[in-house]
Amino acid sequence: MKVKAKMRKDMVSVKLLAQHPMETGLRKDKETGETIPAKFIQELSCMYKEKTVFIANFGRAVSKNPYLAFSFSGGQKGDPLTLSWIDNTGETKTTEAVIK
Amino acid sequence: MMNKICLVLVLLGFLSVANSSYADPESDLEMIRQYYQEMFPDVAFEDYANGVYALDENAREQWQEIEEFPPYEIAVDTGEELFSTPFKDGKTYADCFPDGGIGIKQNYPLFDAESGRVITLELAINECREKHGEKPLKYGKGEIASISAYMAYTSRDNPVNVIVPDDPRAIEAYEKGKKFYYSRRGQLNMACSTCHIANPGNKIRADILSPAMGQTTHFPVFRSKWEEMGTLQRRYAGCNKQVRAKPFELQGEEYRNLEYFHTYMSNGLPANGPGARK
Amino acid sequence: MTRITSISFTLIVGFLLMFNVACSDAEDSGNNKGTIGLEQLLDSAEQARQKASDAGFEWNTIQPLLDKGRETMEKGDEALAHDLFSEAKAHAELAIAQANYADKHWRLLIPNSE
Amino acid sequence: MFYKRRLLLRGMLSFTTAFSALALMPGIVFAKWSKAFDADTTDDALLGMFDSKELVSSDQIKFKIPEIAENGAVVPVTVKTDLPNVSNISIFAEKNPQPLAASFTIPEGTAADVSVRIRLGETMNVTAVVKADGKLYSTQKEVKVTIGGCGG
Repeated sequence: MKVKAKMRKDMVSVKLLAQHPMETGLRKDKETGETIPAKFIQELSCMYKEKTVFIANFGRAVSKNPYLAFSFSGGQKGDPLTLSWIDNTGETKTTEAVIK
Repeated sequence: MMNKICLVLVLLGFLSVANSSYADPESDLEMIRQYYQEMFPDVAFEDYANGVYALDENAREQWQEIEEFPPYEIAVDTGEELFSTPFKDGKTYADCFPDGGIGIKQNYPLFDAESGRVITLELAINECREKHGEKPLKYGKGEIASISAYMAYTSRDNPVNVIVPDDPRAIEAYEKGKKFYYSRRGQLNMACSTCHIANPGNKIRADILSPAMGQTTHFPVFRSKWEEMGTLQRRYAGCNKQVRAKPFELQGEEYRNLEYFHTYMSNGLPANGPGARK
Repeated sequence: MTRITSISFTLIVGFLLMFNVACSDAEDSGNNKGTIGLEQLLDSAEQARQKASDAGFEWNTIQPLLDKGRETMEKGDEALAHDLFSEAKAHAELAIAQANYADKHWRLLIPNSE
Repeated sequence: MFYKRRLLLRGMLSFTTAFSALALMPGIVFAKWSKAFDADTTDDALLGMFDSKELVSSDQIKFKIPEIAENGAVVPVTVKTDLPNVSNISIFAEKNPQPLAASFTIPEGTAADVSVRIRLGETMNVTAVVKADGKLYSTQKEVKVTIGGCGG
């Protein structure tokens, strides 16, 4: 995940791009004609100091390499954020980012 | 001896071109700027670097949303890593380019007097690899597009500065690219210019056409349609297929000359690659 | 408006050309039936394709028509193979004409050229 | 519901790679997830998500989505509202095979202002639903999706 977390006034603005195919399970392989199995992020969350500040649940309609932007209050410059996703196959990814 | 004959032939070819209403590159540039200025009096010169988004407000808003966190940033990171990874002989890409390869994209393609060819950035990347004992990368997408994206990123805001030196071979390459741009081809009998000189701002099916001037500044691009990065020549191949012409080999002479002419048209515009397109 | 017209004009001219060639080919398609005639036709279509390619103006429609024609020929449908090869040859000849036209007149597409 | 989720998340965070305990988790998350996200009508998706399909149309939701999508595979969406006590923002694309595209949980202290990029298979109405003070507010816009195949 590529994360940009910045202080904007008293809010922490978080923007991220997660690298993920977001396969719907509806697409067919152009060459083999076989259906490409579904593989998509179901939940992406952001933790700050042991508190969940944001949860995104995705369906199959979220674009490839999902983009998210949100903001929360109470953050401090220099503090770490933890972002994690889990997809329908059970694969997960966790990324730490520092608030700038 | 052979060389002399070649030179004479080239010169003869050049002279015959000169006889049939030949215009030098500077006059072409002046003409094209004036032409678009008359066509779109409200569009500022610099804005042409944004391609179709200079003409289509609705599309521009969506593009700006994408630019909030553009998908090419991943390629820029990958490209930087690849760029700084040493070859087997310990050298890096930086050893092959002026200024260590940083902030130089705006000068490509360039005419190499020694070999008498047009050198695009992607060709230079692969020739650098081969010089240092590495296999060349596949053109069009993937690693080469990432490296090119990183090099473009370090060159942002530098004005495009393609030079056609006073060398008959360079002028010939430029003229060949120009002929390509203005020649109808494919089953649809369309030239590049049919869409991008004669019809920018008009629609082809549901898409608004971009002006030729400024088309090259933002390459390589992350195209939503591709869902990945691609180089300018990958796009040429796509355009050729769309008019149902057989595309040329990437980085072959035809497309390098085309890129030379095509990029020269954007001289003076800010280099703003890599870009994001629909 | 005039710009839109010019694009339609391009397309119409293209289609008319195709139509003409398709028609003229339909006339002689009855004469050359038989495997020998078919192979000759394939050869001449292939040569025309090569010529268009050498000129740098090959259409991407030609090779698929030739491929499909060969496939059809192997399956024994000579009439269809004949039509496919004729079509391929017609496309290649148009591409050659296009190349010749471009050589002579490409500068006409440059703005402000008379 | 939140409490349980947070525990799960915390559990998840203590593992950086996917194995062991994680194998158990998707099942639990999935049960809740699938009811709404697998529904093939907007009504069923609303019921799955909120146990209600009573929407109050509101002009206090700022819903930014293009009128004509440049590319249906990447449609930028922003939902923002000044309604108080927002706990959830969800986006429904009515003609997609599964209308619920994304659902955002907004804990206290997080702004009711999110952006995401979604896929739209064809021209359709897209609805933004905001849960505030336990009630469901919504606003809808039509997005035209064209298949150009040429541009850019």
